[in-house]
Amino acid sequence: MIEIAIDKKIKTYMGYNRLRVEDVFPVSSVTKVYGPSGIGKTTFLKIIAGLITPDRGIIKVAGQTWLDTQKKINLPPQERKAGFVFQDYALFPNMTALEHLRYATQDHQLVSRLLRAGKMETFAGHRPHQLSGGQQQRLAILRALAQRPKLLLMDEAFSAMDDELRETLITDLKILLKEFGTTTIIVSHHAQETLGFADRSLKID
Amino acid sequence: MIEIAIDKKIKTYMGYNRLRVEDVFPVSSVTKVYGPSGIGKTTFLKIIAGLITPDRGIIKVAGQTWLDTQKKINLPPQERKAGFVFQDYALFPNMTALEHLRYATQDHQLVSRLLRAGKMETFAGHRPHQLSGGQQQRLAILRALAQRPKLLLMDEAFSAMDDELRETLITDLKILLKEFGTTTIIVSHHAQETLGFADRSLKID
Amino acid sequence: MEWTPIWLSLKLAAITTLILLVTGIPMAYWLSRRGSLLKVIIEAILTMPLVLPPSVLGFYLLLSFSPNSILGKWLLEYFNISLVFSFEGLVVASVIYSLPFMVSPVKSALAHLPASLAEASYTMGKSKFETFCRVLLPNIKSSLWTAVVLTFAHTLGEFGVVLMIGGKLEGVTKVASIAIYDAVDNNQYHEANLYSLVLFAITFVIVILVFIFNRNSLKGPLE
Amino acid sequence: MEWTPIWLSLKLAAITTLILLVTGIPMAYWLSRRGSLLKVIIEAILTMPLVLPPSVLGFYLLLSFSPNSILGKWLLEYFNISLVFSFEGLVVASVIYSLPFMVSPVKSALAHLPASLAEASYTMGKSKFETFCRVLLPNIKSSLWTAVVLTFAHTLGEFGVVLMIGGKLEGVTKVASIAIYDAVDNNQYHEANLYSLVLFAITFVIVILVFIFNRNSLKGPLE
Amino acid sequence: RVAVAANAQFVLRKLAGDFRKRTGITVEVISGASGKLTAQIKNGAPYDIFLSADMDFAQSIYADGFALNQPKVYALGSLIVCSSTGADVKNWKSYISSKTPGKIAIATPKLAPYGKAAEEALNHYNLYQAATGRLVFAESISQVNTYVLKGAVNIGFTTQSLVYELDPLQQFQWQKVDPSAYAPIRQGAVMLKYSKNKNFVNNKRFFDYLFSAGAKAIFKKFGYTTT
Ligand SMILES: Nc1ncnc2c1ncn2[C@@H]1O[C@H](COP(=O)(O)OP(=O)(O)OP(=O)(O)O)[C@@H](O)[C@H]1O
Ligand SMILES: Nc1ncnc2c1ncn2[C@@H]1O[C@H](COP(=O)(O)OP(=O)(O)OP(=O)(O)O)[C@@H](O)[C@H]1O
Ligand SMILES: [Mg+2]
Ligand SMILES: [Mg+2]
Repeated sequence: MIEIAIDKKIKTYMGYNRLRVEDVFPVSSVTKVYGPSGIGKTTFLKIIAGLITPDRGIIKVAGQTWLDTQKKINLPPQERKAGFVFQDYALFPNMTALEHLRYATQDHQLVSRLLRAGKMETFAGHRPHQLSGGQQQRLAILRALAQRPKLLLMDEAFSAMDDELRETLITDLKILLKEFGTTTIIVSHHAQETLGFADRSLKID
Repeated sequence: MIEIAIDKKIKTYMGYNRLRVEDVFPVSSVTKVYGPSGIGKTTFLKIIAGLITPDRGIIKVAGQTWLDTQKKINLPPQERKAGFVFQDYALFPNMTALEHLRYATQDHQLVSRLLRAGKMETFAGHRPHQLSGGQQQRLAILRALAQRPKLLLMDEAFSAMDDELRETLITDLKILLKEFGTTTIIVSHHAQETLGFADRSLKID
Repeated sequence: MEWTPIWLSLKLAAITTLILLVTGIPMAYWLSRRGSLLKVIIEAILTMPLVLPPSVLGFYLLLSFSPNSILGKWLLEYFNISLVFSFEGLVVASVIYSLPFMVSPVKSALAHLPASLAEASYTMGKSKFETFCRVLLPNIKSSLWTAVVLTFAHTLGEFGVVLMIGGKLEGVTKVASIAIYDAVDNNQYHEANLYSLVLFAITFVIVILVFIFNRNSLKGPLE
Repeated sequence: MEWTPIWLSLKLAAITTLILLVTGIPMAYWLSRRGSLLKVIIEAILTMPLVLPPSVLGFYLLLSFSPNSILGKWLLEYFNISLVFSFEGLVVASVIYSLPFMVSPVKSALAHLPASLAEASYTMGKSKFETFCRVLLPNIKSSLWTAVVLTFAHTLGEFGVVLMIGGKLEGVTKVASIAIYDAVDNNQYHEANLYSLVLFAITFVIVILVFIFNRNSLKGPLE
Repeated sequence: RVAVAANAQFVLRKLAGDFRKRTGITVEVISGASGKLTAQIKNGAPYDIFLSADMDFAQSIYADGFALNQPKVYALGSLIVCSSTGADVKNWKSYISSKTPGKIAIATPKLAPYGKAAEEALNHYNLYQAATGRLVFAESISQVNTYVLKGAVNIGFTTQSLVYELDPLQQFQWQKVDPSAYAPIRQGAVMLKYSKNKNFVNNKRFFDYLFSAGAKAIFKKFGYTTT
């Protein structure tokens, strides 16, 4: 079970905006997060992963406290090891697709399974700039999964895929996520995108 | 009227793929281009803009020949001036949103109109890394429009926006595109995304 | 201690840096575009002056600029310019010697920029030149300033080349580095320390200002 | 012409470059992270040795390393190391003198990298060190090679500092740059040319190889 | 403008001062290694008079047609052994032969006449063998001075004129080397072709002054012998 309660002022050019979220995410659930553009969805995911520190808040994952601003606990991202699919992918320009996965895990069998699930076998030797948008996005998802994360944070992770590709990928993902016992939080704009994937939802505004 | 007939071998790590497209796009039309991920949609748009040269082909825009591989005509991108919304935005890290638009046009009135249409007024002073994903995407669209292009090429230009935002933006876009007499080609994965925007479609495979 | 050598040094360093900004940056741009092996060779050649001890480089420059040489004679006859024992000569020599410090860092930084930045600008109808000035250069500001600081400092400290083709002419080619060297040579350690300190202080202030200016132009975090 | 000076020079340049790779790159990383004004000041101080004429820098190093000085005495007593008139001394001096050529370009390149690369690696549980080695450094390869080439070439050509604290000991501190200088000063131009050519040829080949290697690691276009 | 070998620059400044008192003419002194100055003169350096540290460089300038006159000896230098670290320079020969660890600085024999003289002196007393391994070669006589004065070496061979340039507070011991142990260090002067361009009369006056009784007195005062 993952408990989150955070509060952060977001500076914009014209004053401040307040990002306030409180929720409890059951183990192995897939939660869809939505809300208007620029409200702070990406910021929310980054706070969970430990990349941004909120002004106030508590994050507890499976009994372990990741963040407690009052008790001054703040685990660094390395100890949280949340799988993160960045909105802009954040792939490593120097690595081929295969090297991305090998960087995340030593498990060669998992690597081949992931490549197959993402239909990326033939692109294993490509660097990010040699991949199409959709291929890059799939690689970002596979990389996040490769570390068998307890918590998977996906930021608009299906936006560059067509319906068919997404649906087959989701089928494979669900198997993997169940196997790993991963709790997933996915930011998505399109209702349709997470159909058959998310089992709960959270609105930020 | 825009006539396009191109043929290009796309190198993949495991041999070659053939990208072949032939179509005629009426003036002021909005054509949706779709097809599986990695098939060459982005490549197709870049060929039209003059950023990639095909092995063989002809591109004629409003009577002017942009490309004719047989006659060795190949206008550089600067002379084609196609408005291009890149799949990864390709925003300039050094410029604020306002500076992006000012870089594209001297017309201050148009700039304010665009900022308003994209709901970006309050973010005019932000640099790309200070913008959310959806804000960046809107800025990329506004920048492409700012030069009053005869031809607008949009690569997944609405993927980071929610339905509501997209619909209001499309309403404003249509007015501008009609005013400029722009012919639009938009790559999109989601049928819903271009609803009420595209009036014809082209499948690549 | 006299101020003329310090002033001459600063002038020399400033002019050299300026010339290298104007010539070295286009060169860096050209070298950063993919090209034939020729570019690699040219880049290697630019680095070669560094390999020679400065006074030896100065000696070869002296031979090629001297009125006895073809080049020297030609310059003298047609332009009435002498590059030996003149301030102009020091500038030319410093430019040759410091060239790689301007070109290399800028070139590498340009090579690291994503191609899509320039492409986006081209589709907006912007020329290569305008794209370079308004999109590419501003995005490698930090490397640019680094190059400027290295070039400037290196020219200030330059001594062997300058000594050889300049010859310590009071107010013309006797720059601060030579004055310091002379002072040490003459056992006038106090004077040498004084010169060094002044040169340090001035450069330190310039460099700090450049770095602070540069730092503020770097990206900030979300907070 | 003898080969010992050439060999010594190459050894000195290689060792200096190696030491600077090991020490300069972490320093560049540290400087590239945002920080207090202190970092700016430290960076400026690193640049300062450049501003002095090398032989004067050599003079100050001589003062601080000589067996009369506190540092020199201490080194001699506790480690039995003398940094004057020894190869070790040349290495220390070259490291100090060439430091900015290694640190500055690498630092700037690191500053230009998007923050998201490191962030992505951190969320994968990778330490800062592993992230730096496997993600950040490989993505600034071009700047890294530039820094290596500049440092190497600059150390080869170094002469003033080496002359001052080296003492021209055959096979110990008489490096190629000094041999060339002596030859020129002694009117043995033929010998000087020979040395210069050999030094050129060797460095040219090394630099070309580095550049070709580096070029192939750069991104290719769609074609 | 007078170009002068580094070892004689101090005395030349004194001479220039004296000359100015007598005639009101200012002399610009440019010092450097003789070899470097020679290369510069042959490539168009704007110098009027050249005072070399030996005869060879002056001779080569004359031979290549850059001088107006045969080189004339303006002074003979004398070699001293000195130390600022308290070494026993009075008995420098036994100091060297006893193989105590301290370093010994001499100027590079190939480049500097004082270095050559020092080498000759060491050979004369059969000390060269004992000194090898402790010998440190300086670029010029000035650098020997720096090494000695800053204690980087224990003893050094340099020009006697150094003694008269020193700060009196400096701890310093010196001992003349017997002139019979080395060939005389003859320093030659030439008037350069360039001097005809401007102020030839003044240039000539200074050149003649160098050989006058007044100048000789000053040379003597700074440890040179004159002919
Ligand atoms: N470095 C920064 N400096 C200032 N403001 C910033 C910075 N980064 C983000 N912001 C602002 O913070 C707000 C929240 O951004 P965030 O990326 O979390 O939005 P989002 O909900 O993910 O939006 P989208 O759906 O468009 O991706 C935005 O309004 C953005 O402009
Ligand atoms: N530099 C390159 N080197 C080799 N192959 C490349 C390079 N760039 C792209 N490709 C390949 O070319 C193919 C077409 O890419 P393109 O980006 O045009 O696809 P796309 O139709 O836009 O896909 P998506 O919908 O995923 O964005 C892809 O399979 C990609 O792997
Ligand atoms: Mg977002
Ligand atoms: Mg695409």
